[in-house]
Amino acid sequence: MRFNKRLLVVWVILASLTLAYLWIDHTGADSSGALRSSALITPGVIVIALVKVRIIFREFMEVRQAPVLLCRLTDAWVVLIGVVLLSCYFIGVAIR
Amino acid sequence: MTSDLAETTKRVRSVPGQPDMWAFVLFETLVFTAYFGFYLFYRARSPELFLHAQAQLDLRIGVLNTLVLVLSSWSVARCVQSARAGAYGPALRDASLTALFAVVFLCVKVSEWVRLSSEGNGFDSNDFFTYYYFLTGIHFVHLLIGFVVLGVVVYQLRSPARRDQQLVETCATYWHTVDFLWVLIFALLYVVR
Amino acid sequence: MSAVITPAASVAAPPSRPLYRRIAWHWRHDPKRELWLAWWMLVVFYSLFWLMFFVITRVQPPPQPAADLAAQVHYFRVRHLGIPVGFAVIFCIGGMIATNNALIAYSMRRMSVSPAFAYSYLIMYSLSAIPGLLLLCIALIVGTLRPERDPEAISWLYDFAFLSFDGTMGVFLIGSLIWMLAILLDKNRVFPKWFGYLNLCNGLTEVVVAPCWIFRRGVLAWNGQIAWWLDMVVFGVYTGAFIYLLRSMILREDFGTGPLPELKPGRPDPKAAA
Amino acid sequence: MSQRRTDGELILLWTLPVTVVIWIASFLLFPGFNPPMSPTMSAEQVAAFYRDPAHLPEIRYSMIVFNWFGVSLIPILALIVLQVRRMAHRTPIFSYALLGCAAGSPALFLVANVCWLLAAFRPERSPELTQLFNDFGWITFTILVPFLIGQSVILSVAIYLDDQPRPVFSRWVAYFNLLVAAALAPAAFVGVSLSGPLAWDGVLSFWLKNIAIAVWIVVMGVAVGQAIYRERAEDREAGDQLVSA
Repeated sequence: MRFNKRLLVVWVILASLTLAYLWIDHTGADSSGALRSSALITPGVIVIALVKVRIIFREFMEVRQAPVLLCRLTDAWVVLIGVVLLSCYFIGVAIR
Repeated sequence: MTSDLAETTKRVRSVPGQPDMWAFVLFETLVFTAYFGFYLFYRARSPELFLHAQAQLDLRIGVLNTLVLVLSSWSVARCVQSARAGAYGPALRDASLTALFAVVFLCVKVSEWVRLSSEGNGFDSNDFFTYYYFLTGIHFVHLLIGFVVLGVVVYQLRSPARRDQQLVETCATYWHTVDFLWVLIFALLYVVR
Repeated sequence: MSAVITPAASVAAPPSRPLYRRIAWHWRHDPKRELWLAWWMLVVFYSLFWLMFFVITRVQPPPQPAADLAAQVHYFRVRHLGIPVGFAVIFCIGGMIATNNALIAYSMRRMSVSPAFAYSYLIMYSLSAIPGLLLLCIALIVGTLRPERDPEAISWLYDFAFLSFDGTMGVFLIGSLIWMLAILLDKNRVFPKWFGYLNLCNGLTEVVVAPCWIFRRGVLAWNGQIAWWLDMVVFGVYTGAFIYLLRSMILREDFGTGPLPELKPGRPDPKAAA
Repeated sequence: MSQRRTDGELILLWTLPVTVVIWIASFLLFPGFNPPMSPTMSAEQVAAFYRDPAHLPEIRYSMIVFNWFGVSLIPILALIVLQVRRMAHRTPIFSYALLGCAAGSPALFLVANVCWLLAAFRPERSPELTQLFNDFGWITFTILVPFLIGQSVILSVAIYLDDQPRPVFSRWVAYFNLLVAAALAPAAFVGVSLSGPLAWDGVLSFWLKNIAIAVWIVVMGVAVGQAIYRERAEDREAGDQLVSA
């Protein structure tokens, strides 16, 4: 059952990346526990989410074993999502 | 299950499921990217309002839901591999597990909606909650469609006369899309500052 | 079905030029002339539709739902000629909607699914023209009719027009799903499966547009970036795709009942198996 | 060609004269049609029109009758669709398109009908609102032409492409339908002005349009009747031959 083991490892990685958000959230709050806006956390959170998306693409959706074109395409999409999200955020910050 | 790693590397590299479903995945992802872009843009323009409203959300519920949905994705992935290896019994079991996790997700989601709206945070309360209900709601619709898709998987697996592996993989691809869209929605709604 | 009359077997190839002679040849001899006629009406309809709404009447992109009464009255005043003339053209050509729907219904009749799909689509989209298009036009024409009318009444017409247009969702949602289901079940390969899934994307935009009944400002209002602009992009992609795919369906049509033959490269029009 | 079932078609066909009589009677009863109300009436004049105790029952009863019988042309359109199906076409596209047109005009007419009835329901309402209902009703009534134009044009093309030795309809029916479509088109421009030939009481928008509809109903009633009787005669002949053989 080597396959299942690999999928299990994938799930554990995804779960720990999810749990990492709890830690980020903890460090993101100030001493009184109120939320603060942060130009550091937002890109970090987005990048972690995209890493998870790419893992889901590669492992769960079996893009790993798919033709190279699909690998490139999904990678391009991950980059595209990242660029769009970050630029929307920073443009919003800039023209605020 | 007899397939092993050596065998998979030798297998011809083929697109999982119908390539047509991948067109849907990529197109729908673009649409969601646009939703997210608008959200982040307006969020960056009035951070105080969004932060204040976001504090009403319980991050632990979001984390729980993400774990549950990733579990369901894992089940579907196992279901596909079992079906490929001809183990239709375990494949059916995994498909039912997927549906079970999805039901848990839906229940948690609905209870969160009920809690928030009873606290006075409705769809039109403020900009953050508009995006919150809109994004979780449209994702909810995708998940409901996902139940139909899982039904197709079960229907395919149950009779020896059907068992179309390509169709099973197509459906699984849809399910994983629902999963990774949630991963993005979760990060953007619950954790982004 | 209608009686099929085999065209004269000795039909020569169409003259390549001039253009009017080529058109005349197709009009007389092309076995697919009914389909081509419907397809060209589809193209003409969508071109005129775009021209009338965006250029002549300038009622799309839609105005602000949050505009005050004075701005709403002004909106009608500056369009007092564009709206009646532009929509008059829409009303003259509005019947073409029926041929569009007939062509799409025919595409479903060519599939290996029950005729119920074609009939459902035909009925739904014929119905949809009234709340989804014609009521908007009528309300806007009535709004421009008397600029001196009570601003409250003009405001009611303004809301009625744009909400009936954007907020008519069910027929398009279920209609898209019907077409999707027919394509996904079809074994005759009339449409590629990805277009079936694109129908789902289009149907989902009808879900997204629903909040226009709730919001007067923001991205989900009737002129919002998500509820209007993004949905319009999806609709544009969808419309472009089905116009192209209907064309290739007609090219591949063999008037049989089995799978549609694929187009052979270099031979754009496979001889109809008449 | 398999023989289709034709029982009852004659009954549907002969409902047409009844429909025509009822429509003409209601048309004459509605005080807004004779003469057509002027679009230049002020709000007070429109309100006075609906408040007039002599007008009120006429408006209500004529529009209630129209509400009952407004859709009764649809069976005739269905008969026309069935004749189009007999034509020598390769696809059912024309009959689908005609079916798609059939319900459009009655539905728009019902919108106008409801507006007029609403205006008459509470005539004491503010004159501004009564005028709004009246405008909405009149514009909708005048501009309901798109599906009528559509079905005339589709029918004429269908007849034109009916390549067989004995076509279902003769060629002149096609030209007649094109003519009717042209006569209906000006009514679409009703919003352009409140006076003159294009206004809703004008020569083009009211008289030409309504006369064209009336002539179309009579002529197409006769044409489809001839086609149905001819089809039945042919079916009988075919049946006799089958029996004697």
